[in-house]
Amino acid sequence: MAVSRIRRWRPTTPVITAVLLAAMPLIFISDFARAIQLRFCVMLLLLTGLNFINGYARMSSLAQAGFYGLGAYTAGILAARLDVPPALAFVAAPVLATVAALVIGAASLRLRATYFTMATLGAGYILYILFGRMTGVTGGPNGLLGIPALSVAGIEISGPLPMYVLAAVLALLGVVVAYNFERSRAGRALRALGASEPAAVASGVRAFRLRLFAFALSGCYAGVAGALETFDATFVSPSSFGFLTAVLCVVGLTVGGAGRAAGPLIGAALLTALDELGTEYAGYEMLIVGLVFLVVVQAFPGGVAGAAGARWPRRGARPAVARATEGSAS
Amino acid sequence: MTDSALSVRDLRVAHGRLEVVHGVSFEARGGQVTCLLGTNGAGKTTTIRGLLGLQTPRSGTVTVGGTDVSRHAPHRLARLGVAHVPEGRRVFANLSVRDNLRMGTLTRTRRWREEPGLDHVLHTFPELTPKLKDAAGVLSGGQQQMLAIGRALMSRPTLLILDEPSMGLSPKLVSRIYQALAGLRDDGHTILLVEQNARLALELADHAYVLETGHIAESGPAGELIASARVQEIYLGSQEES
Amino acid sequence: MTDEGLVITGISKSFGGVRVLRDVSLRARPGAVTALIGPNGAGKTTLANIVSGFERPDAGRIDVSGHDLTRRGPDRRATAGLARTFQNLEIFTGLTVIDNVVMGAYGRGGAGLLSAVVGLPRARRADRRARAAAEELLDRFGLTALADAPVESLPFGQAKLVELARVLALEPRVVVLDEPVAGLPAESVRAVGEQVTRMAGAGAAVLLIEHNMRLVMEISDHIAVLDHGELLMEGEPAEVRADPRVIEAYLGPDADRIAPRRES
Amino acid sequence: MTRRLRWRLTTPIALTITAALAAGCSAGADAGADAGAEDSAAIKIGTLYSVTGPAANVGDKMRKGTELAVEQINQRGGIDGRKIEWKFYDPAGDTSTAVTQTRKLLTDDKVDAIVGGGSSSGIALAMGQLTASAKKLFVATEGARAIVQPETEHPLTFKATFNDTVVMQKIIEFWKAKGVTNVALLPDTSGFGQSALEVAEKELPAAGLKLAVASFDPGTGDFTPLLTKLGAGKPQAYLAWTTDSSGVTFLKNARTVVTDGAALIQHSFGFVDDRYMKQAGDAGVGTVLSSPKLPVADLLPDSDPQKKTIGEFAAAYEAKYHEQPNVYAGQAYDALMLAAEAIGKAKSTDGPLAAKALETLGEHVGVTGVFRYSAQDHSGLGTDGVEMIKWDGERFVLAG
Amino acid sequence: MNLLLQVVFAGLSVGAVYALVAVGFGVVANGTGAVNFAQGEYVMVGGVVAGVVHEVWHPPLPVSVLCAVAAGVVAGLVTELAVSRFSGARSAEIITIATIGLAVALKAAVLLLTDRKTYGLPHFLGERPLRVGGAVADTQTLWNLAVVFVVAVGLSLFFRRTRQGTILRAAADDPEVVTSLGVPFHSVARWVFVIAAVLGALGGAGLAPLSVMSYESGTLLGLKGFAAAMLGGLGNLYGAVIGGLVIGLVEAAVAGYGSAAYGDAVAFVILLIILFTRPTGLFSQRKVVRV
Repeated sequence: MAVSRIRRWRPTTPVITAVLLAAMPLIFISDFARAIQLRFCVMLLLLTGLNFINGYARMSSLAQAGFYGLGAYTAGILAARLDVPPALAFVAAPVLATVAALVIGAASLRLRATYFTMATLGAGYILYILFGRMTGVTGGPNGLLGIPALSVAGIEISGPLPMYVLAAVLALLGVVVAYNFERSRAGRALRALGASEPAAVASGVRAFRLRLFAFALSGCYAGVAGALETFDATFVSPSSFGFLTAVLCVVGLTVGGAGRAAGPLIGAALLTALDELGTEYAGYEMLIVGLVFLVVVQAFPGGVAGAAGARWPRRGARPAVARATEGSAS
Repeated sequence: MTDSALSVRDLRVAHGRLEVVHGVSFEARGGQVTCLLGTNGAGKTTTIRGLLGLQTPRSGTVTVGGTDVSRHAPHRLARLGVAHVPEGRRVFANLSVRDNLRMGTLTRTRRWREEPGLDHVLHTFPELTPKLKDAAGVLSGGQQQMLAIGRALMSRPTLLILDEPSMGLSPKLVSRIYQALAGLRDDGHTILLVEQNARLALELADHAYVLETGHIAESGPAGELIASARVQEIYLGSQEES
Repeated sequence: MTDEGLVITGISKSFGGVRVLRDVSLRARPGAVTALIGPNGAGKTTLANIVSGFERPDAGRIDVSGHDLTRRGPDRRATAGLARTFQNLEIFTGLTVIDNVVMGAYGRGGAGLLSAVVGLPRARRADRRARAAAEELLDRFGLTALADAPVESLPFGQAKLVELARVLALEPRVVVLDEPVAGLPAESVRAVGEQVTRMAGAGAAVLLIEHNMRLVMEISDHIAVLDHGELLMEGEPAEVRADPRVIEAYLGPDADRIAPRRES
Repeated sequence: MTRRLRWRLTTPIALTITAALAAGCSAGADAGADAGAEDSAAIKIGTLYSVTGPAANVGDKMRKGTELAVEQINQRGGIDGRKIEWKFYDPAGDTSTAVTQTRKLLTDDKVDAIVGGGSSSGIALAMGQLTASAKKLFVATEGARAIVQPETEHPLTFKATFNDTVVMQKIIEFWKAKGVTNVALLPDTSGFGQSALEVAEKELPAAGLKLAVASFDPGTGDFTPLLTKLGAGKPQAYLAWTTDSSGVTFLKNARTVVTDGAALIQHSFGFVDDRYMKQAGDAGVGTVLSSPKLPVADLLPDSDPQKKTIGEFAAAYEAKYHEQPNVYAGQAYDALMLAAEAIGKAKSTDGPLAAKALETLGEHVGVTGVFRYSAQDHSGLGTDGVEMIKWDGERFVLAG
Repeated sequence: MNLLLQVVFAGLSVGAVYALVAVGFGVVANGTGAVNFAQGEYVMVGGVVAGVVHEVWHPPLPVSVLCAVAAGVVAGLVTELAVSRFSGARSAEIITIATIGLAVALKAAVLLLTDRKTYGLPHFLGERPLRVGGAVADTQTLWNLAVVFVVAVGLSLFFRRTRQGTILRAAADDPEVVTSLGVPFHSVARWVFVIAAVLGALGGAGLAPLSVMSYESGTLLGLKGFAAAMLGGLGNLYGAVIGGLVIGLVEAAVAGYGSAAYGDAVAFVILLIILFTRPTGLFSQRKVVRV
């Protein structure tokens, strides 16, 4: 019996993200608030990307800061040094970060969990060292200057509001893609792989290829985040892409809730808040980060999202019959 | 001496959220061999792990020699004299046979050089004597089983729990192990034997329980159970032979 | 169509110098339940792992429906129509019951990665079809009401059924079931038995590894007995049940090998 | 799980996010509101120093120097009667954090000028872009020339530190006087060291000096292979260029590896720090450093214009912090004093006006040197402010 | 020749500290299965504590070193409480991740307590270096190598000959059986973390005369020490020592013959090569197979 039901609005992660991203600049309107909101978007992209590999695939990567930096430098070097049109440089950033993730992943994803983590740490650190040492290319430790404003089809995107809008659109797009992916055949397979590798493989999942795909996605997201950061600050310096950033990404995602759609959202919000509240007392900030993380990983392995007990409701609990008819009708 | 050395009341154990032992009760009397029979997957090993605290039970009471140990960590049971010979033997492969045996004395002495009971164990399992310096990992399956039992004996246990000592051994070795167990029985050890090898176990035991899918399906004196229709059915799927 | 089913030829396997399987040959015909029994440690699970590709044999070959799969990984074997369950429950925690079943059909293909990420209609349609099929299976197993429950919230018996439904979602030609009723209450055993019979009825070759003899005797068409890594015998259920070698392997060697109890 | 329950659980998650973000965004808003409520006549000056992270020891001294200057000005009654309201943030050595914090200073705290560039040249460079587009005066305390050069592109940015070029010229003068023609340079891989390397590669050959270079990572635990390798060229001077504590290791290793007793062991102004020198122990004795006059102020002739300023600064600093000031504290003190003087002279907090005032200030006698800014020179310091000094085991003395 | 010899001395000097860190990683990995991200911070704690004690109270040098060791003991106990006892965590994965939090917190705590100052120590055996074939060997290097040697032999004896050592080796094989033989997991964890932290602290005290220490000094040392541990085979005592020395030597060789500017990358490149080609390490003798 096909009882017609009113579709109830469900607070899926993309919906909440969209509302947040739209509401924030309306409520907090200063330019500085906008800068923080942009940083939130960057963090959201970083963590949403990391969630593919650290969350759904349950392989902890410490390379996210490296890919983030690679994206930032790719965009910066192409635009500032090689006179590539900024929009093209922006697009090249995620492409190169994805390629790097594919290469690093191809070599390291055959390792078991802890060794994979250490391999990504090593790869990320080497990238970080290259950013600081290849002075001729990257500008070295003092950073890369002279990055032009982003412009698309002759329209310049610069200044707090336009940059924020771009960041918000990209972040929302990232969340939507992640949401689609999570519910898709491949996303389901990735989560299944994280839950039981033997059963997933016995169902036909190509474990290595799927993990590689997840890792490449994490690199791609980090690349977008890096390009945003570059064109926002019009400056790139290696200091933002070191071990600490890599650790903070993992901390944020874990505390937010790895493997849960809401995890990156909560994690990015917490990191942004922490960043802001800790401006005058970075020492205390790190102490708090360390202790909170210590407690959360042990007491609430699912992070804040897990402690609240539920992921966002993914599908309505409509009667299966209704769906079955709908399915066969199409 | 027929007081209860171990008493388990309504034990429930789960793997994650999945309950596999659904309220099992039994007891092992002092000086006797009690046997817990069941096919693979019946929940025998989970029951043992639950009562030892290696896996936290959902509910139930476990008493050892009158002490309630339901919430005790495994090391505290060891200190009460409960020795466990785990399924699959699990000797310390990288330790020498002698060190493996010494590991059994942790609850008895703090002095490492002392090896009280070593002679007794080597008397029970003379096969181990020439191997004392070898790494346990290079022993044969039967020797490893002897070592695992020997390690447990080193603690002079008040209760010896053996989990499938016959598993994966050739018939000859199985009877060798069971001969040794018969010796321990005759020496007055209190033994809880977990087995799927019904005939041997029932021959050795005084009292037996049959575990089927997480429940005690039947219990009684060992001599009676061997002829029980239930046992035949479980093992051979037949009823007519009973 | 001359489907050969599952053909196991001359499999041997050693771990660290210990022979676990010695020249085992066995055949599971389509449309029939072939049971593999034997005491603990006989090598049954190792054989299941070799058949499904999780372990490589030292010698021998595995054919499914006439194709040599010996060199293929487990994921490729699933694509070739070989499905299995695991002795210890292996379900996808964090996924709903229906998603667990949908996962089973993964090896049959579906929308590509990119179309899924972008959310193309093609991917949505393929997804809906998979769900519809899964719903039918859930219906068959009486799990419809639980479709959207997280699978880890199910009791053991029902979780086992989910695992079985997942295997069926692949529409496999060969099914390897490793102790599907271990730990299940009697009612569930019956339900599983019915489903296994149905699988075979639908034309699949079923290799059933099981300790529950009542079930084995009831639903098997053919039984093979493994002991110490070697095929002890094979035949019809009645033959196997009457064979003294089997009785010894199961109930243990003659009791008189133990020293008699000293009177105390 | 029922839908009802899910809803109930969704709410706290949403609340967490909202609360966190609101806290983040409003922290700035609050500060702005407070400031508005306060004395609107106050002059707001913002500062970034990295008091955590790799340059923490440098940043800490800078913070104290600037803090002291603010306190002194306010005690004197402020600038034209307007008190300074000081905003301080710690970017912990991270440039993107610094960029956010600079924006906060400019748009939220609405500061009139920024003093101090995060204790790292890289950060100061990034900040300069932001202050320029906000049309605010920026007085940096970091070393890299690119912060202010070319001046035409940085009309509102000034530097209260020596240019590497100036310091290098002084060192070259010193070498020439000593008859040194062959030198080895060991810059670290930070921005500080690499800027110096760039200058040295240009200036030294031009001055007819032979140069060998070996860069090293901050934190290097052993310099002996580097020194041995450089030693093959028989340099007459080994000059390390770092602020990192591994400079101590350099001194210790140099004393053992460098067999030529006459060879000079040198550090740049980045290493003028009693604590470091004492940690080097005997190996530090005799080390030649290029430095502002601060450490040797009491040895200067009374005619020296800076002697009085430095003496007063050092006394006030010691009274407040119970430790010796170092050159970083001095630079940071000068930077704030300069900004204050410019604003006072311009009688306006307007960026271009204040910058104009600085350029036409004439001479400002500071702790670091005598500043003579002009439209063509936003570094303001010449070689007359640099002294070659020597550690004698107890204190710094003039190196003859 | 001169340079070669000097490279060798420098490599051994730094390598000795890596070796101590690497051994610490191995001890923890054997006892708990976890990778201890706080390992480098123990070096920092040891160095800073010895330096602070020396600077504030000027006691005889051995007292400062003993204080560092005591700080190591405390750090080890704190680690066990923080990453395992407090939650009852036994899974290697959770302990590994928890140590990241601990490392961050330890570093921040030292930053706040020392007000980010740097601390050094005088050479233990006098400042006068030894000259060998035109190259210079620091006496502190000799001390550190001696410490590594004594630690390796001492630990080896401890593991082979003592009751507690055998328990730890047994726990590396099968921790659960060890608990059912009467030794709780937290006792094993406490021992391994205390040993690891004391090794780190000894390394820190030994390093302080060579290069001054601050709250920042530990992290990179820890990561390089992990590379050394992997090179020798994680959990292999002598492998760790050799791995540490090799990484020190390669770093010194890169500094001496190439560019020191890429010195920090050396350990990570080696780490990646090892992980991708031979994750069990160079010197892993195959563990005895359990049948």
